[in-house]
Amino acid sequence: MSLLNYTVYRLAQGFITFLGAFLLIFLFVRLLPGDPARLIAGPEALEEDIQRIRAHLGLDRPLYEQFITYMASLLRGDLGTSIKYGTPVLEEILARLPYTLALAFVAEALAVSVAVPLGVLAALKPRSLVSQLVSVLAVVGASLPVFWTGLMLIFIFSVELRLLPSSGAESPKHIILPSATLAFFLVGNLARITRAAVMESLSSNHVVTARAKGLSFNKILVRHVLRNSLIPILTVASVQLGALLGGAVVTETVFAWPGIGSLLIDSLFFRDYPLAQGVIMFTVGAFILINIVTDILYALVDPRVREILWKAA
Amino acid sequence: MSELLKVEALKVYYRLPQGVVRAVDEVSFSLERGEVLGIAGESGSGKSTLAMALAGLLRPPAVIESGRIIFDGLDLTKLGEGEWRKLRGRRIAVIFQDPGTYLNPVYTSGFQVAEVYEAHRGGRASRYVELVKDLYRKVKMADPERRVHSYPHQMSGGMKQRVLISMAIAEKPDLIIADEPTSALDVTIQAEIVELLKELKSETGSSIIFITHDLALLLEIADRIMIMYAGKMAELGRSSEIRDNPLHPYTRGLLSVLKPERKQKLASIPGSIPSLIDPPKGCRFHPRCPMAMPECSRVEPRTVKVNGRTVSCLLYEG
Amino acid sequence: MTKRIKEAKRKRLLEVWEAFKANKVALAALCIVAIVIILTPIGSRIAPHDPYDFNLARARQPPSGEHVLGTDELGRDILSRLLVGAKYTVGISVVSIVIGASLGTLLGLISGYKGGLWDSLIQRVNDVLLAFPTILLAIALVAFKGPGVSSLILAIAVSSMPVYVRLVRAAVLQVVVEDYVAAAKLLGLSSWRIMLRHVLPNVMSPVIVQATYHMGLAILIASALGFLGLGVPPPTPEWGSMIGTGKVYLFSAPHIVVFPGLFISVTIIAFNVLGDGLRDALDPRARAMLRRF
Amino acid sequence: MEAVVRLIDVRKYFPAGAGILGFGRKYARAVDGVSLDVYGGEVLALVGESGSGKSTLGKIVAGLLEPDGGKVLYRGEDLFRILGRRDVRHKIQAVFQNPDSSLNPRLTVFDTLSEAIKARNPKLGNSHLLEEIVKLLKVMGLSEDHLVKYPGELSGGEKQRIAIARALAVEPEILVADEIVSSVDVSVRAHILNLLMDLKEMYKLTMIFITHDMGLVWAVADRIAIMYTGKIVEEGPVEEVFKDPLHPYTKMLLTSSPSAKLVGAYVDEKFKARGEPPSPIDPPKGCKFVTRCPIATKECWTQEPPLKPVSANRKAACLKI
Amino acid sequence: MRAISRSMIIAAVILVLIVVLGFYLVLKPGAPAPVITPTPVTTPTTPQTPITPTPTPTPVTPIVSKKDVLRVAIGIDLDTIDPHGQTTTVVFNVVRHVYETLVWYDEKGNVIPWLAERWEISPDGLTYTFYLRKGVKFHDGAEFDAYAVKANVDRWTDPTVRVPLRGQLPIKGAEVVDKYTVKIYFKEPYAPALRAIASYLLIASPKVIEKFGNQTITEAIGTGPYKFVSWEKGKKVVLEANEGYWGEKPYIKRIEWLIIPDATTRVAALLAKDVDFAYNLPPTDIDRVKTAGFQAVTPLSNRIIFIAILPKGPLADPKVRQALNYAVDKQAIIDYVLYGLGVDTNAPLPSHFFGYARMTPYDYNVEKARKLLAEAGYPQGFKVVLLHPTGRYLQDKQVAEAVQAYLSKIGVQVELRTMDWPSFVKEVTKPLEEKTYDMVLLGWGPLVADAHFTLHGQFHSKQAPPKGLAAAHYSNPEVDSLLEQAAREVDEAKRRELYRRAIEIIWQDAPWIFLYVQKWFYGSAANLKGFMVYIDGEQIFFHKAYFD
Repeated sequence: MSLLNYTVYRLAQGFITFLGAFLLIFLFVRLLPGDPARLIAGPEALEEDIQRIRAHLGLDRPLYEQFITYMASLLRGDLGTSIKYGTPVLEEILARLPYTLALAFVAEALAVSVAVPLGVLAALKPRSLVSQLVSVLAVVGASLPVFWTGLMLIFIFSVELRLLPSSGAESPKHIILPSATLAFFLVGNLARITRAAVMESLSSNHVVTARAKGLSFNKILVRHVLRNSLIPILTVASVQLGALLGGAVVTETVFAWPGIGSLLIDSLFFRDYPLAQGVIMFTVGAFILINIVTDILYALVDPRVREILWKAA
Repeated sequence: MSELLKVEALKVYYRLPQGVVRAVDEVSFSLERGEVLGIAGESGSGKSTLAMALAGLLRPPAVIESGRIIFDGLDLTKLGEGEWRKLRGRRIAVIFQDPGTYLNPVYTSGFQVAEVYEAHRGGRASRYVELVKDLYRKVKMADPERRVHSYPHQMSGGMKQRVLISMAIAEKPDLIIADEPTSALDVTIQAEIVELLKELKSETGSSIIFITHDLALLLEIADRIMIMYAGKMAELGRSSEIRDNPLHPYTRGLLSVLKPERKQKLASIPGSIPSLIDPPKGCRFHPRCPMAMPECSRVEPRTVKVNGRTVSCLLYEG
Repeated sequence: MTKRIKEAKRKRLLEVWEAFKANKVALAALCIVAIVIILTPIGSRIAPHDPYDFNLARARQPPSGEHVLGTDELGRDILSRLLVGAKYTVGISVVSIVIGASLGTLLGLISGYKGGLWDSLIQRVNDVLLAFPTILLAIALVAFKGPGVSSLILAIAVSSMPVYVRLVRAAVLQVVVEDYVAAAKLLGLSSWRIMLRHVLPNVMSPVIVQATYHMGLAILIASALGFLGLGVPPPTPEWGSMIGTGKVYLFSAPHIVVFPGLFISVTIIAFNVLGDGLRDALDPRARAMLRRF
Repeated sequence: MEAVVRLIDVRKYFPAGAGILGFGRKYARAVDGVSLDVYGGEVLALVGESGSGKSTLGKIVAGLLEPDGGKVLYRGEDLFRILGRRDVRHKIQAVFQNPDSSLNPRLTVFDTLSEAIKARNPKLGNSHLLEEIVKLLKVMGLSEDHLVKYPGELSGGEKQRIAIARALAVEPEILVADEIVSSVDVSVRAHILNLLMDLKEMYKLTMIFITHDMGLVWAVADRIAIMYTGKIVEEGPVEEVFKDPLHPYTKMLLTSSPSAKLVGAYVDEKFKARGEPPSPIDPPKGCKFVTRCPIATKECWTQEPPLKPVSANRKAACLKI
Repeated sequence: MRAISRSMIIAAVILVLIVVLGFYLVLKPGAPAPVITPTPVTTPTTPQTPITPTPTPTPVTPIVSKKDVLRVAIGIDLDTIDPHGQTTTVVFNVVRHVYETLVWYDEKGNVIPWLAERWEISPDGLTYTFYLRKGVKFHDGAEFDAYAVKANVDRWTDPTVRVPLRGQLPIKGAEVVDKYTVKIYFKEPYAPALRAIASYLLIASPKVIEKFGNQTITEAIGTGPYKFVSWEKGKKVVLEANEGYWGEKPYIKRIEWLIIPDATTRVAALLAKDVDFAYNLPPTDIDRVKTAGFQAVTPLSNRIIFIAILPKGPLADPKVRQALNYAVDKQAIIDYVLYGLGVDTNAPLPSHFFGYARMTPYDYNVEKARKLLAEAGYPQGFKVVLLHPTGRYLQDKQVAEAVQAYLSKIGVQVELRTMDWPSFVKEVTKPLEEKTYDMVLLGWGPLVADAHFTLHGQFHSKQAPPKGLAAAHYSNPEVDSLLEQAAREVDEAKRRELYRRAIEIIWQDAPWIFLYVQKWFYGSAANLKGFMVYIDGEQIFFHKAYFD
């Protein structure tokens, strides 16, 4: 089975998952108590105004009818119109998407570039200070609430030191603090996984073979240890990335970063059904896609996995 | 014939929190150039630890406690990792037991063989493709042109073992340590590999230390055989002597299992292999020995020469 | 004889304990976890003040002899609130993870052991759940049931479940090929009996370890939901919601949020370290290696 | 002698690799049309190298795997029809190769054995249960002390003995022993094999002894069936096959095997081992052994030899006979 | 593999301690958590003058701003820039720099001419004739005239256009008299008509109206002092000075409205000087903002905060409701929970509203409360459920907790029920018989500072849920009739009297626990001058602002 076949197969499978999730999302979002019409008009609005808005949005019709209408427009490639903004949902998502992508990738890249060297060092010297630092980072980083870290960084680097902007997304400088906040949360776990993977590789038999050949330490490390440790590192990094693509809600809120996560929260708290559905569908889709891409990456990294995956398919 | 290797009173211990494991305890032997020395022993006899010690591949918590390993005049126990690196793969090569796990799954077999050349001749591994193909032909690999590009998981166990053998003989080493090289293989494949090793040995003149639990196999290929039990040498002698006239009760037990009478009760060795953290006092074999004497549980037997043969058993002392 | 067998079983637990005990850090973590758990029943008895007793005149006082960790925005004693709050925080994480882990384990067991249609069905549903954002789940539950301990528990339980389904299924697939499972089939045992007696106990170690890690995560999720206003309603002194509420005082009266934060962090760290320790102690490979010699 | 178990053209294919969504799927033919009779009270050795399908066949006989084609008859009835009946289920038991896998690591020896005894006799009271278990242990040459032990505290040999005890606890008629000593240290092997032979007499067992070790076959088996790539290539009494093998593969096997050599079996340098077995997914058209056979001729490549009687009690599948 | 060792836990503990102490030290305010001295608040006896903390100085020399760009932090993103789709105060605030209205307010809250130079009201109160300012141009060059006004009115009344607050300005249509005269007709007499026109009828360019028809307008073209430049969703809105403005030209060339949802981050952004002005800061940081040398702007809002009491169970008894009012120390809540950001008003509406009348205060008096409860037959108290939103009003959760604590002192056990805003609104709009709570914390802040919007919206029986949001389900035919009369009464003095009578009845009936009128807290750079706080306290105008 070829890579292409496999990809097609996985996409088909992912699509089924997506459809299931889609139905669930629709129901969940629509069944949330709350009336967008009243939210639009504000609490002080008059009942007649609210009813007019409700009719305008088609919210006075039965749920199944709304579902059919929504599906029909979806089939035409139309994600609907945001209740809050009155603009196409797709437009709203696309406006936020670059920010989410940028934050997710920068944060993950930062986390990986710190965590992998740390993890490797820790694995090579399991009793050393670095190793212990990794353990400490792992637990501390993962146990401090993100808003704490975020606000702390803002106050140190923006308010006290005036080195970096506190919030917003106007220049490349603006991405430093939010991505550092996320990376701080991610780095420990990633480093711990790296350390475990490298230690496992180090103790594997093919490394003994490599030593028996008389290969130099560096070559053994790069070729026979790191390369073989890639899969667990990839797995964790991609799971993290998938979660980040769904929007780092708290970080985005703290740093006023205009990404998907804050859009989701906004739309949910506004009961902006089409927008919320659109965002969640995007999130879920990104999650599923990331999983597929990861599996394909595995196949590229490890020829064994290639065969196992393809057989499973 | 001249002496290539001399092991003197080698002790390899594992220092664990639970206690000290005396995996190899006062083992001495020597090896001539061009000789095949078989080392036979069951699990826990220390034979694999011995192999790793000879190749300088011991890893903590295993350490050489004392003793010397003289290889061509060089004391291997005193070498640093840098000196070892120059030695390994070039003068001392190892063939491992389970070819599946001893090959890196993410590289082609050819690349991994070529790494031996890269390590000792420099340059990039890819330069040595042709040499690897020659090696593959030498080890009678089917379809060498294609196999250099195959990944380990695409090859059968026999093929993988041939890959490991190619690595071992690439630089025509003086000593090949073969640690259970055929145990994971079917008998027909095993027969072929053994045949191949014999051929290669006569071609390169390498000495081989052939380690296995399969005494029957050793009887076919080894010039001399050392029997190990619980970290100790039990007996060392020529293959034919061991086969026809074993001295140590343990060797006798083993042989009787190997040569069963048709539909008769097998001669059995009662009990099981002892713990190496807390081995039996005196002779380590005495709790299972059919010929044990009272003093066997107190006195540790010395290694003695009997008619030019070597054995560690109180039966032959004094 | 039966007594001896009981003894043997105790000895086996003891062996895990010995392996665990050797790890001093994990032991310390266990102590912290134990203290936190002991607090759940007795927290309200040892609290120096009434955790609900407000007095605006002494609001936001920094730590003092009278109020060791200071007072909160309504003048309530923070230490007392933390001591009493342990039962909510620990209760929520323990109960939710126990529910999530047991449900997930059961489904994973069926999925892995039965295979075929069961497997496909469970896996597809699991994929959907896995892809489903926790936040939406939480908001929906809070919206339906109102915010509170039970919504929080349900949200965390449901969102943590898929991990266990995957974990257990993978472990089951390794166990079902073991010969003792075949032997059990040969004895004519029912598949439920085989699943519960021969498969389940042999896949529990990773579940226990994962659950320990998850306890910490559950506390974090609870506090994140508190941040978004979806946590436990006041005046319940749940630690996560204490941070959530206290967040606005981070700069004006930091002790209001720092101490709950410290309690949470230390507890999470303890759970994590405990998880590491358990993993090492329960790892049959590690113990078997020690026994081999 | 009466055949207790009859295999008639049994086939078992495993999916191997796939096309898209199940189309164009390929299969590995693990067992490919095996017909074999197992007679009451005999020890039938099933010999072959890895991938020959001998273990799969063993699992089929034990009722653990349902064949994709053909029939397994137990005393004339379709085994897989009547397997739901406890008394039938208990008639056929099996012990496997890997001692580390044979016992549930979470159960004490007592738990393991009492479960087996209760499976046979659910109403047994506690005191009788213990009695039965102790009896079983004695037979196995183990002491009561073993009852409170977990598998992790037992040696490989002890584990295999417990596994055998478990199988015998339900008083089977047929025992499938799949490589039961190959993972056990040589010095312990003899003890288990002796025990097995005693038990065979004691319990009037019919045994299917699956192994790759010719020395063991010589020691314990009455009859031998040799498998190659999912098929039986030769079948006959052990002495006759060892001294005078018919099939070239049998000859190669005996020639290659050091342990066969030690018991003085047939050796012919002409049948020195060469080549590797073909892939079970894509085997050659004619005789499966043709790729390695030193005496193969043209028709061997196209014509598949059937397993046919050569003498009263011997069969072989070779065109050259 | 032993991942952890003894020294690790030491390192871990040290690190945690460092992090935590770091927090503590860095964040510790100058004096650690001082007990706040309450801001003295004098309860005004007359309609309060709107607060303008930085009154516009009359410049002696022409004003030149030292900086051309003003950066303002707001908490929510705009939802729409459609002039007729506006609902949210902050968004109104932003777009009103672009759009203008026919009339506006002065700083005292009086209606003043703006795009209309003067106006006449027909005696029946149905027709308003506006005489328009000449020479005013829209940003796209279109001329402002009667046709433009009619186009806007037509759009406002067009049922196919989404105009959420149409009911607040119940106009029938417009008629062009001549190029600079326009008549606007109302469906029925509507007392707050002018204020509603000033608040809602934003005038957009007729070209834009033509272009978008009944679709949402996404190009903001008005006549205001600033032109709309760009809107990056979730990020910022940029306005630029309108050089052709008909009035006094703005001093600041460019305003960037940055969307920063988290209040604490807005404080940080202000302190870090990333922004010059920040909206709606958390009261908890008021000292920090002041001590760091920034202006703390704390105007009074239109929003009254109260706890509506449902007329059921013990709460159906007015004595009980009065008791609850006596049991809560409002001043203490204002001082300690709100950091002084509230005003006790002693009426069911803010004191600066038209129609305000001061009543005898319900003082904090636990004894009296207990006595009243006993008189009503509940000496032991009872249990109630209090519903409250979170994050909607200043310190809402804390206020609810404080009320809970106060009521517990007279034996009324309060169970708090928190909800996110949409669920909360849904719950409040349920009919009385479906409600599972007894009291609800709510705020009511009409855009127009007129008693009608507060009293009619909260106490007219027809506004009871599910039709309206009169959360207390208050029903009193006399009050209904007074309010209806007042809504039609054009004579201001008579209106005032009608409202006073209604207020008296309501105050005695105590359908609420009357809490306070909320103040806003804005932070501003010390040198930002000249910005104007709108009458409702929720909008800030920067067209006369400059950096000193």
